[in-house]
Parts: sequence; C-alpha cells; structure tokens
Amino acid sequence: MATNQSDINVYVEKQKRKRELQHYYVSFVLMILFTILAFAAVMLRDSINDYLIAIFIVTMAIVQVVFQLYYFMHMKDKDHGFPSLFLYGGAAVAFLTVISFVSIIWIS
Amino acid sequence: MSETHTSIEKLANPEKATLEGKNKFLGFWFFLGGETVLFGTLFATFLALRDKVASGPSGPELFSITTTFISTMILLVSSLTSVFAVMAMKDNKLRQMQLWFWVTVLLGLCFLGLEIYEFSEYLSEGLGYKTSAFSSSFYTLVGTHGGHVFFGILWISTLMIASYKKGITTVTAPKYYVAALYWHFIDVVWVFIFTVVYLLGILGD
Amino acid sequence: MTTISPHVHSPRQKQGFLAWLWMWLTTLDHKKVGILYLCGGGFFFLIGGIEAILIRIQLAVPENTFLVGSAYNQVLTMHGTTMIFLAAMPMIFALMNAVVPLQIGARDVAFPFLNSLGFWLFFLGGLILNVSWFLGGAPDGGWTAYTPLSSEYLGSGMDFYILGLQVAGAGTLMGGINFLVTIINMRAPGMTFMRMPLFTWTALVTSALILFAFPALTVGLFFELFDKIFGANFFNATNGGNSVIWEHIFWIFGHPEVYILILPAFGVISEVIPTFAKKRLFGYSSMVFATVLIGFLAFMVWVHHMFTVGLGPMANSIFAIATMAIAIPTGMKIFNWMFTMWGGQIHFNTANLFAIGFIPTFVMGGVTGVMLAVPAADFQYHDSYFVIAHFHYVIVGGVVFGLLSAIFYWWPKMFGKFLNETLGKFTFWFFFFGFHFTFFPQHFLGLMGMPRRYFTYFKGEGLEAGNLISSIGASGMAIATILLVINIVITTAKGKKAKGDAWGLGRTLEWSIASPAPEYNFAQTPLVKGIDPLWKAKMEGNKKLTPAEPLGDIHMPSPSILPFLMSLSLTLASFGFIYADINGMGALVFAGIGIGLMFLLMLIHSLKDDHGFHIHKEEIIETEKGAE
Amino acid sequence: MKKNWQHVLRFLPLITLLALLSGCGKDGVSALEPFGEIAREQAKLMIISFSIMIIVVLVVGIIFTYVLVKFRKRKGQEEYIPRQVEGSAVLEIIWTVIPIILLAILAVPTVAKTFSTSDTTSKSVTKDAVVINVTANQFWWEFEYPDDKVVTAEDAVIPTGRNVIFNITSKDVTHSFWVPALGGKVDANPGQTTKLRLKADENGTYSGRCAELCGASHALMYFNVKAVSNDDYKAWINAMKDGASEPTTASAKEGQALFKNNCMSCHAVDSKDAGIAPNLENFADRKNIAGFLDHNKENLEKWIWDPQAEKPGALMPKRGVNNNLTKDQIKQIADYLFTLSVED
Ligand code: HEA
Ligand code: HEA
Ligand code: HEC
Ligand code: CUA
Ligand SMILES: [Cu+2]
Repeated sequence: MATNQSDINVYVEKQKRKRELQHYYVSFVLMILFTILAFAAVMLRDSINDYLIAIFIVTMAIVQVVFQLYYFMHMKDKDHGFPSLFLYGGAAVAFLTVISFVSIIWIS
Repeated sequence: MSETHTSIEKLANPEKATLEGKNKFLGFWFFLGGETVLFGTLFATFLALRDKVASGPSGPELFSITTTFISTMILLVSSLTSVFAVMAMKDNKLRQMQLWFWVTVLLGLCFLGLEIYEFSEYLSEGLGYKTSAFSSSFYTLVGTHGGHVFFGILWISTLMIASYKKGITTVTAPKYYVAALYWHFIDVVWVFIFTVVYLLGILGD
Repeated sequence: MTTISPHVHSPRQKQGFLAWLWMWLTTLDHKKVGILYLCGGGFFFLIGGIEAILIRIQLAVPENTFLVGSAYNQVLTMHGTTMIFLAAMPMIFALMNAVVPLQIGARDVAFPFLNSLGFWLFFLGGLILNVSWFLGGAPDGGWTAYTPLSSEYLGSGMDFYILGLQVAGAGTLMGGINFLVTIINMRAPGMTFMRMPLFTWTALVTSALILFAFPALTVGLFFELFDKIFGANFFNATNGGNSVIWEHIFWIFGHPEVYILILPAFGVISEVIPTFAKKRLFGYSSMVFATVLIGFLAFMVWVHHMFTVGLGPMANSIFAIATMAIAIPTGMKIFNWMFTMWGGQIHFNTANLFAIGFIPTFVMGGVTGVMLAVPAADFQYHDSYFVIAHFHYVIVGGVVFGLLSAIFYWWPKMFGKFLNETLGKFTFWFFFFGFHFTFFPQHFLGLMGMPRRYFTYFKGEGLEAGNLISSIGASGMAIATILLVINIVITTAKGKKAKGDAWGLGRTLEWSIASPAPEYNFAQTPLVKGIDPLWKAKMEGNKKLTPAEPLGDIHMPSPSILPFLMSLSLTLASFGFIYADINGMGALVFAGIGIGLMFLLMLIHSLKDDHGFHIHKEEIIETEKGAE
Repeated sequence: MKKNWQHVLRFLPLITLLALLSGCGKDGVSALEPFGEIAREQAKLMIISFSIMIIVVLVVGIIFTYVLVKFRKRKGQEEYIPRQVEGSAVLEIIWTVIPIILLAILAVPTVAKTFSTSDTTSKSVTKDAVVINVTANQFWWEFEYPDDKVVTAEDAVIPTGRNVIFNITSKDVTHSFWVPALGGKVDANPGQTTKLRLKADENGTYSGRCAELCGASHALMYFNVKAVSNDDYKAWINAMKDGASEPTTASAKEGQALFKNNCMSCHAVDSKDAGIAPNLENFADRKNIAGFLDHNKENLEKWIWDPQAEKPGALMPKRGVNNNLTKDQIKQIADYLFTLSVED
C-alpha cells in the first residue's frame, strides 16, 4: 500500500513517466501521420488500384488502433493480460461477424 | 472507507491502488470487450447493406472528405488531451487534470457539432433515416458512435464538476482513469468508421 | 441469524413487512441477491411451465381448438422466451451468486451495486414481457423473432419482446462482467486458477460468453425496434434490407446462449458427482480445458441453425464440421464424470440422482445435436419436432436437471435447512420419467414430418399416439414441479437444520463456513493450499482451514435503493418505446423521461460516495461462536 | 414398390421404434419413407449418423450402468474413503481420439452429400430439369412454370423421374418449403431466391408444408406436390395453357358472374396471371381447399363464408359473414369453382 512505498520508487516512477510522455508524443504524431496517409491514399484513387488503396487504408487503421490501444490505453503494460485477452476476444467475435456478413450473408 | 482521503502523492497508479479500483479497471476493460462486439455487429450490418441505397442517394454522393478529416483530427487530438489529463492525475495535479479533461470535452463537443451539421446536410439532400437500408445502417452505426461521444462528454463533465469538491483520491482516480479509457475507445471506433464508412465508401464509388 | 451490526437491517419480525420489503429491495449482499434470483427465476419457471402445459394440452389430440392461431403462437413464444431468459438464466445467476464468492473465498462480488442492478433489470424486464398478456397480446413471433414477420407483420406483442429482452439483457451483461471480475480479482490467497472448483470455472467461461454474445443481441433488437417504430429498413427487402441479417445476429448470440446455459450445469455436475462419490474429480485439468474449448467453439458454429436458409454447401459444410468438433470436449466431460464415480462410493440422494440422471439424458440430447449438425440431413430435421426433442433433451435433461441437482445440493448452504429427501426422490422420479415420456416420442414425430410451431395436426397422419404420450408425460413433470414447491414450503416451515459442512462430504470452501453463510462470508479469508481445500483439511484431521489474515473488522457496502429505481426508470423508458409503436410518437416522451431519470440516478450514484460500514471484530467472534 | 422395401428394411431400427409408437404414418409424409432421390440420400445420412450415435450411446450406457451398480454405496461402508485418483492420461487420450475418429467417419459423407444434394446448377441435374418458381405468401403457395408461362397455386404438378428445380422466394415474410417424402426443406426469403432440387420416384401426391413460423396460420400452410408421368405432365401443361372449361349449369353460370364481381380483383382463373391470391384456374383439380381442407363443396362454402374461421389470419376478406354475399350466392360460386378443371 501507499505508505510503505519508498521515495526511490517515486523517483523511478517519475523517470518512467517522462519516457511515457515521449511515447505519447511519438504515437500521436504517428497516428496523425497514418490518418493523413490514409486520406491522401483515397485522394489518389484515380491513379492507383482501388484494392491496393483499400488494403493500405485498412492497414493504416489497424496500425493506428494498435498505437491507441498499446500506448494511449496502456495495453503494453504488464498488468494488462486480462484486458488484452478480453479485448482480443471481443475483436475476434467482431471480426468473425464482419467476415461472415461480407461473405456468406448473400445467397444466390 | 478509511482510504477515501488517502493522499495519492506517493502512488504510482492511484487508479489501481485499492481493490475497488482494480475491479473497476478490469470490469471496464471487459465492458470495452463487449462494446467491441457491439460495434462489430453494427459494422458488419453496415457493410452488408452499404450499397442497398434503394431510390435514395448513396454515401459517396454525399460524403465530404474534408469534414471527415476535420472530425478525425479533432477526435485524435482529444485522445491526446485525455492522455495528458490522466498523466496529470497520476502526478496528483488536480488543476492540470481538470484543464485537460475540459479541453477533451470541448473537442468532443466540436466533433459532435460537426456530426450534427453533417447529418442535417445529408437529410436536406434526401438521405432520411427511412430512405434505404443503407441510410438506416449508416445513421445507426455513425449515430451510435455519436451517442457514445455524447455520453462520454456527459460523463467526463460530471466527473470534472465533482472533482472540484472531491479532488484526486484512490476513490476518484479509477473513475477518471476509466473515463479516459472510454474516450480512447471512442477514438478507436472512429478510426474504423472513417476508414470503413467514409474512405472505403468513397473508394468503392 | 443474530443481528450482527446496527447497520444491518433487522429481520422482519422486528420492523414489519415494509422493513422486510425494503431490505430485499435494497440489498447488495450477493447471497441475498442470489435468493432474489432464485425466487425470480423460479417464479418464471412456473409460468413457463404452465405455458408448456398449455402447449401440450393443445397438441394432445389432433385438430384441437383449445389454442388456435396467434393465441398458440403467443403461448409458444412466451414459453421459449420465458424459459430461456427468465427462468434458466436467472437460476444460473442465482447459483453463481450463492456459490461463486464462497467457493473462491471472497467476502463479496466485485460490484455489489451492479449485481443488484442486474437482478432488478432482469426482473423488471421479465415483467415487461409478461404484462403484454394484458396489454394487447403477448409476442407471437417465436423466441427467435425472425424478421420481417416480427418487425413488420405482427402486432405490438413483439415490442414487449424487444424491450423486455433489452432490459433483461442489460442486466445479464452486468452480471457477466461482475462475475468475470469477481473470479479474476477476488480469489483468496492460494486459490490459483488451476485450484478453482469447476463450478467457478464454468461460471467464468459462461460470463465471458455472456460478455461477447449479448451485445450482438442488443444490436439486433435495436435494429428490430428501429424497423418497427422508426421505419428503418434493416430487414425490409423492398428498400434493400435483408432479413437474413437478423438470423445471423440472432444466432451469433443464440448459439453461445445455449452454452451459457449448459456450462454452469456442467459445473454443478462436476461438484455434485465428486462430493457424493467421495472422490476427487477425475481429470480436473482436462475438464478445465474442455470448458474453455467449448466456450471458444461456441462462437464458431452459429450457422448450424441456418442450414436451410440457402447459404450454400460451402458455408454449411464448414459450420457442420465446426459443430461436430464440440462433441469432443463434451465427451471428455461425460467420461470424466463416469470415471469420477468409478472406484468411488456413490450416494444416491436427490441431488446426486439428478446429477447422475443428467449423464445419459444429456448424451442422448448431445448425439441428436451431432445428427442435426449434418446439413443435408438437417434439411429434413430442421424446424421439425426432431429439433424440439434435441434441445429439450439438452436443456431440460441437461440444464434443468443440473439446476435441480444444484438446488438440492446447495439449498442447505443458502437457507440453512435441508429439503426433504423423500419428497425430493419422488420429484426426481416423476421428473425423470415424465421428461422421457414427453420428449422421446418427439424425435419420431419430427421424422414423420411434424413441423414445430404448429398449433395443430390432422387425424390420420400417424401423429396422434406420439403427441398423446408426450402430453401425458408433461403432466409427470408438472407433478414433480408441484412436489418440489410443496417440499420447499414444508421445509421452510420446519426443515432439518444444516451444519456448515451440510452433507458431511464437502470438498470446497463454501462448506467450511456456517450454513447459511454469515453476512461477511469468511471471518478470516482462508489460505488455499490445493484443489478441494476443505476435503484436504479434513483428511489431514483439521477442523478449520488455515486463515490467511488475522481476525479484524470487515468492511461492507451499505444497501441502496438506486438499482431498483434505475431499473424502474428503464422500464418506464421501455413503455415509452412500446407505446410509441402502438399509439404514436408522442409516447416517446416517456422514453425520454425514463432515460433522463436513469441518467439522473446514475449521476446521484456517481456523486454520492458510499462509505459502507464495518462489522466489528467482536461481533464476528460472537457470530462465529453461535455458528458451530 | 419392391425397391422401396429395401430401403424400409435399412431403416429397421428406426422403423421398429416408430411402429411401436404409432403404427405406420400416412403414405408420402414421412422423412423416413423417402419417395425421391434427395430424400433417399438424406435418409442414408440419417442412418449413418444414427448408427454412430447408437454406438456412442451404448458405450456410455454400458460404462454408466456398470459404474452405478458396482460402486454404489453399500451398507456398513460409511467410513470407507475411496482413493483420490487425479486422472489418467491414457484413458483421457482414448476418449478424445475415438470420438475424433467417429466424427471423421461422419464428416466425409456429410460434406459429400451436402454438396451433392444442394447441387442445382451443374449440367447433369439441369439437363432435363423442370423449373418451377415458387412464391410463398401468408399462407399459400404459388407455382409458376416459367418455361410454359403457366401459373397455379396450392398444388404443384411435377413429372415423375425428372429433376425439378424450385426457385423459391417470398412475397412477405420468411417461409420454408418442405416436402418430407421428397427431400429436405429450403427457406423462402423475401427479396431473395433460393434453390432446391427434388425428384420423385413414383407417381403420387406428396404432402408439403411450410416449416418456418410465418404468422397465425403457419400450421395450415400446406400444399401438395403431384407427381405424374412425363406425358401426363405435358398434357397438364397444355391443358393449363388452354384454360379451364366454361360452366354449363345455370347455377354455375350465376356463380361465374358473382365471381367476376366479387373475387376477380384478387383471384385469376386464367393461368397466365400471378396474383395477390391463389390462381383458381384448376381449382376443381386440387386435393385440398386452401391447402388443407377436404376438397368438397361444403368446405368451400364455409371457406368463402368466413375464411378466417377456417384459417386464422388468412388474407381473404369475409365475403359471406359480412353480408356481401348470401348463402345461396356462395353456393352458386362454389358450383362455379367446381367446374374449374383442366383435367378430364
Ligand atoms: C443447453 C442447450 C444446448 C446444448 C448443450 C446443445 C448442444 C448441441 N447442439 Fe443444440 N440446440 C439448442 C440447445 C442446445 N444444443 C437449442 C435451444 C436449439 C434450437 C433453437 C431453436 O431453433 O429454437 C438447438 C438446435 C441445434 C441445431 C439446429 C437444428 C435446426 O434448427 O435445424 C443444431 C445443428 O447442428 C444443434 C447441434 C448441437 C450440437 C452438435 C451440440 C453439442 O454441443 C452436443 C455435444 C454433446 C455430445 C455429442 C454428447 C456427449 C459426447 C460424447 C459421449 C462423446 C462421443 C460423441 C460423439 C462421437 C458424437 N443444436
Ligand atoms: C430452458 C428452456 C426450456 C424448458 C425448461 C422447457 C420445458 C418444457 N418445454 Fe419447451 N421450449 C423451449 C425451451 C424450454 N422448454 C424453447 C426455447 C422452445 C422453442 C420456442 C419457439 O419455437 O419459439 C420450446 C418449445 C416447446 C415445444 C414446441 C412447441 C412448438 O414448436 O409448437 C414444446 C412442445 O411440447 C415444449 C414443451 C415443453 C415442456 C413440456 C417442458 C417441461 O419440461 C416443462 C416442465 C415444467 C412444468 C410442467 C412446470 C409446471 C408448473 C406448474 C404445474 C405450476 C404449479 C403452480 C404453482 C405451484 C403455483 N416446448
Ligand atoms: C383481397 C383479396 C381476395 C378476394 C377479394 C377474394 N379472395 Fe379468395 N383468397 C385470397 C387469398 C389471399 C387466399 C389465400 C388464403 C390462404 O390460403 O391463406 C384466398 C384463397 C381462396 C381459395 C382457396 C384457394 C385454393 O386454391 O385452395 C378460394 C377457393 C377462394 N379464395 C375463393 C374466393 C372467392 C370465391 C372469392 C369471392 C367471393 C374470393 N376468394 C375473394 C384473397 C382474396
Ligand atoms: Cu409459411 Cu409458415
Ligand atoms: Cu446451436
């Protein structure tokens, strides 16, 4: 508990936080970048194959979301085992739903 | 509870200092797992119905890529400001936390205003909720996200108003923390919305 | 029970009926919430059972005119919906509340407030559904509510279905999250995952299934609601909608739902059989593995309910194989149970009779499930009585047997008194034979071409005998149920008192404390050193478990009326939506008011700090002395 | 018939139980007595899976009984503590692997038959096939023969021994098209078309029914499939094209006039028209009225007098009970409708 935490720990924490801040800035800049790239890719739809662009922007979205989850939402931290498990669980079910809705829902 | 007024000065993670806090933290993440399925279902339905425009206009005919871009930027920045708020909270800096959360709320309001403007545009161009299967699924998906933004704004605002009285304690810290998580999650969903609904929509045109 | 703290609301004799009512309305104690769930679920089980009897009366003879057309469909829909959502699920939550915290050595659940809220949402959701009988007719689109029939062609009954389930479903979701966190965060020291009793394991996996399955239902119900009252086009083919979407969404939820029901029953069997064979569970790790695997596979098989929709042989084949795969982990369980009894010493009391009866009955239901998983053959079985037979074998012969076993097994722990064994054995035999007489013939009715959801059949089709036997059999289950009710009434008045280790054979932590458990559960959190800690301690000659902490004051949450009020405001909102469909958009005002009230109550809850109260050391020592 | 007996023999285990229960079912209804290729293939699958399941149930049953008898608590053993066995890797592997093998055995024919019975497009099945467009309505069936521009309702006529491809859709809600004796069902989804192939081995009338809950009279949404020889089938098509015979008696002529005024807004008597109500061109040839009532004048009069009394929720207005038509007039209409035949 709080009381038996030594000042050393606090110092280490402070340092960690500083590093964290840097992570935030980097992630944020990257996220903005991915967004701009995605929008830019769509602007180029007349000159590049649509499928390529689609794959590209979906990848951008996923990468961006990974940053959001792992850095902003701290899924990278070590006490996030269960949160990750259940988020991935939800994502798996969602993915299955999406996949089936775009493939098998239509019948001849 | 005696911990109520415990100073959090020396705590690395005040939001997880008590069992209640740990429970709230974990429970909220699980809730987000459920929300993922909820949005997954909405996305799936939208994808299945997105070109069933009946006699109404299609998405790409209406979408304005600049509006979407601005909305996206607003929401991304608000995600960063809520990160700052949580950092301030961990440093036990009440004023700073309040400031960043209020900025977050403000950005959220801008986003919401833009969305309302956008929807009213579409309405005036003949895309009513009842127009087609596309319109129903579009408004429901994007609207559900908007509803989440709205709820997030209400939630963070009340927390902030209360924070003037309650400060940052092991009781309140988990609340601030999960509210910020919620806000990030809203952003995550939006990333998929602008990608799947708007960008892929325009692309598929 | 003695009064242990000034904060505890005293027993009813002292303050009259209102105080007693207030206590139940505001309680956050998981053991009391468990009792509430049991009463609520039991109540709806009787209603669902009466509806089943009405169905069987109508079908007893050909061309009967007792319940015709929509009237039959209402009874049928309400039977299925009530039994699944309002009887079986709440009873499962009753057990989880009563048992899980005790089994893991916890003082409470993670979110006592949400726990109570979950109960009231379920209960009021159930009432919303059932008042439809008096407000223009019950839902009549089947428990699967296929569109566009339910969204466009039927009357207001389906509004009650949609909103009732929406409200009850929200409660269920909260319950699920609550138990996930409870089990993950609140285990006593030493209670590692691989030392958890199997019932707790199944509660964990079931809660995870709830978490991932219910949101899909929520969305689906919203679609149907929006189609109905706002004129959306999700399922309206003329404007581009697609009714198959509903079928997918419903079954993406619906299939996991049936495993949500059966897994806790598996858990019960895994507790009862070892206890009354005096042997530890055979193959504990593979049981855990099987449970998790079933939970995982539950999300990959939903299309087996849609083989005849026309999705094509490819989709059908993939989902057929995935479905069959579930037989493997389930089979592991069956054999593990039998080998738990092998070499043991089997006590035939009522709880164990139901657990033992479960095995062959469930296997029969399971193997017809695998037969249904063969798509080309399912083209013949689908929507026939063969399916009805299959799922009543797994649901009644599985879930209900499991629940009845659990009720007899944990009753002493919940109420401090035994149920009467003689009456109990009559209940078992009536139920067992009644059950098989009812549902065994239905396999053949299905093969002979009798479709389900038919309110009648004609003379000379060869369906008379099977149906008559089936209807007579149902009365056996009715007699059994009535005997159970009598049993409860009699033993509540004057039943045999139970010790802490009521059966003398207890293996898990819940049997190490008094029956019923004191408000704080464990005076001292126990230190767990292995599987079946109580059994271990007893074998080592210890009367008590090693505590993990010194005796001290125990903190408790204070009761709250907010969960009840919140549920009430959502009920109000629901009626706003229902009457928006019936009487026009004006009624939406009530929806707005209800939701506004809900927000207000949430605000109050969030602003008001609950400091709870403490039960002091001295009181605890006093209580523990009284408990023996 | 002989060939069928062989199949019936193969179903002996099921049939014995069935006979025990109820004697034999009506001909041409049961999935257990297939009268067509598809139903036969499906019944074979049922037998394969049923046999495997019998093995499973027997194995479980034997172990179960043995355990209960052998290890039950006996008097005077109160103190006995059984050995606390943790598990057994060998046993557990056995009961994991054997089910896998059994399921693998089942999976092969499952996949094969799922593809073969769903085949509606390959050359070999479409070559000589008759196409029928089926439209399901609350609560009746319409059959259109697109190659011949013929429309009928309630009873479909098909040629024995030829593949019939049904293109199935729905005008309103989801229904399901099922003729148990000929083969499994497929759903009729609004806005979509599903396909089903059936083939009858023998001439006869096979009962069909709706298998998806579709409203109040879901239970009365029967139809019939009449399998006739190929020549008779062609004759029937031509007769349908020629139209029904004209009424001759005075009463029927009256009826025809009344019908024109009161009923023609929905019902056609000319097989070219699909409509919002069953086409009645060959009404007199039907096996049932409205799919399920015995085909006689008395029932027809009752039907016209008050359709909902016979079939709850039926979408035909009450012409009689509401006094638009008198009982006598209805009799005349009935006389007229019973002249609507294309058979001789
Ligand atoms: C508690 C509920 C429950 C459970 C546990 C199950 C379990 C299973 N169910 Fe069932 N099912 C329902 C409830 C349940 N079902 C309901 C309610 C419906 C109808 C819904 C509606 O339409 O209204 C339904 C419908 C249903 C269908 C759709 C039928 C149709 O509508 O056409 C199918 C098809 O595949 C199916 C399959 C299975 C299978 C393969 C299992 C398996 O999990 C069974 C596994 C168990 C065993 C196989 C027995 C033990 C195993 C061994 C002894 C090992 C050896 C075995 C073999 C090698 C086979 N079920
Ligand atoms: C948990 C789930 C559950 C349970 C327990 C049951 C239990 C029973 N069910 Fe049902 N059933 C379903 C879930 C369940 N069912 C579902 C999902 C459907 C599909 C619905 C649909 O198609 O949409 C269905 C459909 C269904 C049908 C098919 C109807 C049709 O398709 O037309 C039939 C027919 O026989 C039936 C019968 C029974 C019977 C006889 C029982 C018996 O086991 C009931 C036994 C209980 C009793 C007999 C209680 C008796 C109570 C009393 C006598 C009261 C005494 C009163 C006091 C003391 C106050 N059920
Ligand atoms: C609003 C349209 C409508 C009108 C007008 C109408 N019917 Fe019908 N009729 C129907 C429908 C719809 C059905 C199918 C009912 C069902 O089976 O659910 C039907 C069924 C029938 C059937 C049974 C069909 C069969 O093939 O077995 C007969 C016979 C019939 N109608 C006769 C009449 C007569 C005679 C009149 C006039 C007095 C009439 N109908 C007027 C709509 C109509
Ligand atoms: Cu048409 Cu049931
Ligand atoms: Cu299933």
